[in-house]
Amino acid sequence: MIYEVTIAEMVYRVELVRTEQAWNCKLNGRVLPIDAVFVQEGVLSLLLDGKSYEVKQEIIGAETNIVVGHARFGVAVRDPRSFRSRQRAGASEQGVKKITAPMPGKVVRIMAAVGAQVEAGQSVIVIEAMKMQNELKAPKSGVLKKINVVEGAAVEAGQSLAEIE
Amino acid sequence: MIYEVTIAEMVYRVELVRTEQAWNCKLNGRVLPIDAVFVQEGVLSLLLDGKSYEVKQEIIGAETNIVVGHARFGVAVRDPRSFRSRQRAGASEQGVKKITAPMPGKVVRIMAAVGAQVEAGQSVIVIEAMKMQNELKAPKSGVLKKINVVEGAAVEAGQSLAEIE
Amino acid sequence: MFKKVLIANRGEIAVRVIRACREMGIASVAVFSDVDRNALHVSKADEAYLVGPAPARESYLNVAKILEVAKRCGAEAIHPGYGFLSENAAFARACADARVKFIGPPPSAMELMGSKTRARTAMKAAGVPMVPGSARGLTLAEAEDMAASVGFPVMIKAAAGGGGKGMRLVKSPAEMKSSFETAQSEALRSFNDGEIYVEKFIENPRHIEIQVLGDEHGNVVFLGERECSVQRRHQKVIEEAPSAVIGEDMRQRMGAVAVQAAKSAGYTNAGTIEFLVDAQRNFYFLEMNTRLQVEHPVTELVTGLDLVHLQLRIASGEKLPFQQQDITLRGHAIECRLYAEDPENNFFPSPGKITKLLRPSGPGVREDSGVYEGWTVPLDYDPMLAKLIVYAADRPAAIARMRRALDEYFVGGIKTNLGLFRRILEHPDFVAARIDTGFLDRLLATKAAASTGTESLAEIAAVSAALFAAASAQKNSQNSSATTEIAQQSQPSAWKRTARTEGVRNE
Amino acid sequence: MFKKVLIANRGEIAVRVIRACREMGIASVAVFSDVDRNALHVSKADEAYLVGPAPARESYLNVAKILEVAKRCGAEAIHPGYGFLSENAAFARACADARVKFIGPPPSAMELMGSKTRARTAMKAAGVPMVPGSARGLTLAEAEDMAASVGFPVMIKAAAGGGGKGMRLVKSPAEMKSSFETAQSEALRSFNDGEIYVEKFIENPRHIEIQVLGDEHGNVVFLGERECSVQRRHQKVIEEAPSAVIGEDMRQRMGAVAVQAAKSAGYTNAGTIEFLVDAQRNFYFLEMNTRLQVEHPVTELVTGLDLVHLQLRIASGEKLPFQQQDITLRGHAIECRLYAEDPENNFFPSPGKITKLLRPSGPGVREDSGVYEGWTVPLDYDPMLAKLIVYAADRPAAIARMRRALDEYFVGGIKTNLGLFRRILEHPDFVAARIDTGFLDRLLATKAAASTGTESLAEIAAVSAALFAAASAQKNSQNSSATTEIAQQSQPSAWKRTARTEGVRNE
Repeated sequence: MIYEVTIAEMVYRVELVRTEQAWNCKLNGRVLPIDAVFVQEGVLSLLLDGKSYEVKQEIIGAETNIVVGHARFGVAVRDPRSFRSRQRAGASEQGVKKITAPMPGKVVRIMAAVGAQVEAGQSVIVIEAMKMQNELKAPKSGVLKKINVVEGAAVEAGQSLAEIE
Repeated sequence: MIYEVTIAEMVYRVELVRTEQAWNCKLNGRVLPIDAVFVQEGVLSLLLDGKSYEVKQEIIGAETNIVVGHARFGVAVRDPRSFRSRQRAGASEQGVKKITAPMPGKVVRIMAAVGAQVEAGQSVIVIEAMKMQNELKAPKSGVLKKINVVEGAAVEAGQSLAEIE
Repeated sequence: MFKKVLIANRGEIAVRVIRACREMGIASVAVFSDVDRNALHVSKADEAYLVGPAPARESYLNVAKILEVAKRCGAEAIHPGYGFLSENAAFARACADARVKFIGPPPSAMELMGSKTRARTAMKAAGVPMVPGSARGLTLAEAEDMAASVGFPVMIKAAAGGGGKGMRLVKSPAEMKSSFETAQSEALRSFNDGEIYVEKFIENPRHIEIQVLGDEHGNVVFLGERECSVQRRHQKVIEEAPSAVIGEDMRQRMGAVAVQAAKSAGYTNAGTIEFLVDAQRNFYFLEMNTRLQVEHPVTELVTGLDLVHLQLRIASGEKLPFQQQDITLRGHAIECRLYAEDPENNFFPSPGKITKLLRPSGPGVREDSGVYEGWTVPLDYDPMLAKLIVYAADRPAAIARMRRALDEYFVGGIKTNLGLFRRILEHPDFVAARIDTGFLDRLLATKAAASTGTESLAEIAAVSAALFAAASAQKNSQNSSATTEIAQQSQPSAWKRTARTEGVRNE
Repeated sequence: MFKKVLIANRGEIAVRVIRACREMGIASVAVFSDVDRNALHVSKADEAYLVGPAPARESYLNVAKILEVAKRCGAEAIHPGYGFLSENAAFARACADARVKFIGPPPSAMELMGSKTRARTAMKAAGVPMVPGSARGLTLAEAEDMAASVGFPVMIKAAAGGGGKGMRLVKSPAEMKSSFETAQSEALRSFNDGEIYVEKFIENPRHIEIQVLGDEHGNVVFLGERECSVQRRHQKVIEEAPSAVIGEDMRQRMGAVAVQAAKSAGYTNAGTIEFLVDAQRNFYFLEMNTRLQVEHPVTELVTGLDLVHLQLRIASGEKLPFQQQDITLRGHAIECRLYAEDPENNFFPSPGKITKLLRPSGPGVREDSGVYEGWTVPLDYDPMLAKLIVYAADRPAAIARMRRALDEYFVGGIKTNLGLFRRILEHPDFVAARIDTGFLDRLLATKAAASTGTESLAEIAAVSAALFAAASAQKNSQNSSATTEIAQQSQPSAWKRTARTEGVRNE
């Protein structure tokens, strides 16, 4: 299997082959002699050149982080052959960006109408949880193409609320 | 659903009906106004007449215990309509009793041959783990009908090692 | 001693009190709202009763309902925890009328300390050092004279205020009028009480508080201080005991003042006197909290005492089992408050399902938690999940131990402020104990520096991310049936779904 | 201080030492056998190396391999933990030859204390009180004279003995000859050393030990005592500090003797002198353990010190950071050793997969564990899983707290001795501290009395069992696909399988 993992704008190409009990791994073409074991759901014990890493996978809404020791990395994993990935890839090329709910809450205000021109960083939707309001801003400048919620609606973490093109 | 639960030779007849969010429960024909929630895998929060019980299900090999507070009860649950249960029931009526491994280990000695007459409490099979040996005894007097393992074999907890009729 | 106690609270403090009851052979009664049926305090208690829907005012603040439950189940006393009804004198009176013992001070003491100006007057009379300023409400004209006499900068405060509302910093006479009026209108809006007073402004003070404990036979002792200067918007984030800047002599002086203050207020049970300490180590009365504090564990660890056990014994009429000279401090304790909030997103609350929980343990580590793996943190209440407290022989060892414990702590599925603590614990000013109430806001204003060696770890993270993806892809191909089955449970992301499948395999 | 330390052990003590290294900024190196790749100490360490197959003699006792790893990874010191190589003087010498610091006493002291008779001779010379008897190996004739002079009953012991092997109780002269000969042949078989000596038999003694700590500059202190009388077949099950029967005067006398003993043996680092205490509170030297003890946490909790930190500092050449008069005991601590063994089946070990793990926490609770949920306990090693230690202001409070913590502890999938602890903690003799080394065997000889109120709970258990069955049956019908998928994983019982399905839903 081949994956493209993006961390802080850096893309890592990881090739993995499952053998009997182990994984063969190449990172950007270079062989890494890893010894990887999934010890618990979402917890990986990784040995490499004698170093031991306890790695945790953190999934919050639409976002995935990998925690190594006390360092946390936001990651995006892309399988070039997977349909969903191609779609996503395509989407980002076409420049459609979603506004997703960072956590569960209630939509209290929608500050722009479909078709409106919005600037990057402009507040588009306000959601509330635990008595605190949070303004969700446009990730890019463009036209507000879609709004998937109405005021008063309850939303889940990671739910797509609007799309900007 | 109707279950017959045996605890220390006592048989409890439990009738359960799943409604919208709750369970309706009858114990030996008497209605119990329970409020039951599965809070974690194998952990049940049960409210009855205001009392709160944290109940844990303990499965070790072939044995199931229910832990309420710090009291532990060995239970056998039988669904009169279930095929497996009928089989089991049938079996016990015919008086076939199994010797099962209480924990993983290695068979170090088999002390009786198939067809031999054994007395209740007589040692039949010896298994070893962590440098300790454990003699597994006949649960009843009768004829050693089957032996499913050979000396030196590794066995799993709960594995059936022999049958006595 | 009581046979049955109702805990009018939820979360970690409810569990904390339930544990104390269990240890003392007291039956514990939990109350819960509609959204808390699955909460930890419900299954840990001996009894549990629904008291209303999610909104606190209809459940955890529902005095009539809670007292009705207490009467029905035969509870002899109510522990209010902190927050909710804990500082509500009317509730304490209602308990007395219902002949249920309120585990806390008498209502009179709660009322006295509940009003900033009345408290100031009383404390001044008791000889407690005050920030120079007025002890009562002022008109604008009076406020201007007062400011002139104590000297600018000054703080304008609402008598009924709290949590920073109705407060204004005034640097010069010119700003006085507008600030006074905005503060007054804000106070009217927030507390329906426009009473305003003026205090000299203390620059970059420390927040240091003294724990007091009084029985109902006139004995009051203090249990040392807590350093609570690491705050964000008047909310404590990290507390420790003892304070690195308080010597034995200053401790005794502050303690004597605190005991005097409590006695003059007719105070009983556990309480805390908060002080501001300026750069010259002068200390000034800030306010008194008439309840158990969130941060009480750090005092327990350095004194070896259990404050909740003592609260229950005092409320049941027992005398304090020790005298002041029996109380000694040993070692150093630090507490971190774990919140379901996102430090990278303006500390916005992050309720939701806790999909994974790895908890620290081992030497010197205490976790007081109100959550468990698989539980969904409701949107309706304070986002505090748990408190992580460590003990060690001295402050540097305690800091090192807290860092170790934080590395072991992992909460999956929701955002928490875990990452923030490491930033604080590694900051040279915190390590050197150069902290004041402005420390954390200054730290947050600076961008987080990437921890050292992170670069080399990015490759490990990349490989790991691919491994997680590969492992779950493999599972999917092997048992798409299971995947679809699990998919029915409306997991927000494919990642989460595959993690599930992983889980089935790993169990 | 060292920059990198190798831990030549596994399980909870390896994790314990790794945590100390983390707190002190020392890189930790784990070693593991083929069956321990998934063990907790491997993922918690900074580095980890395979040292051989499952059998300990080929891995955790493989001196050459472990030293090779130490050299390769650049470890400056090795912490042996307890058991395995911890009391192996040859290993300590091999470390010295390899210029790797052995964290423990000098080999000479290990050898001296390793021989019962040499130790007796040395301790006698140092003025340490001895059980009346011979300090050296005896012939049968000499043994008979010695027995006559000290008076029957007497114990016959193998000089090289341990763990009860080569020991015989002799009640009368008539039994002498046969007992002597069986003991001798057993000793020859077990230790390849037939040396036999004779001691007066102390009836129902207490086992009380003194913790000593010596630096490499001639300073030795003692850290109070531990009461370890609750034993099964010479294996400690529950330990506490302080002992309920030791007053300050006796503590000082025992401590002085222990310090004297350690000094005379040229002892350094952490060690323990074990004493037998008879009904008249006379104490007699039993033996010295030249390593960290399993039960060291109870001493840490009452002294406020960290013994592993101190071991590392001492081994790196530092002076003791305190003197005898700085050491004070506060409160009471109790430890329970959690084993994967079945008390209802002759304590047979019960390895296997830990399918569920609920861990106690909160005030005064410490858990030192080497396991995690989902891990499979291997068949190959000691079945200790974890240690549960509690602290409270006094012994009754500590007992109550331990009971509370035990109620919170749950280990699913394998048998453990958790249930036994409650029996002990509720026993009137334990509560009254009327314990001696025969206490537990006497308790185990009596049938477990059903805990009170159990009857009423049976109905709850019955209903719950049905609910678990119904819930899983429902899941099965809803998604037999998932069930079959999960069934592939060879779960022993339908119950377990359905519990899994339940799990998928609950996650």
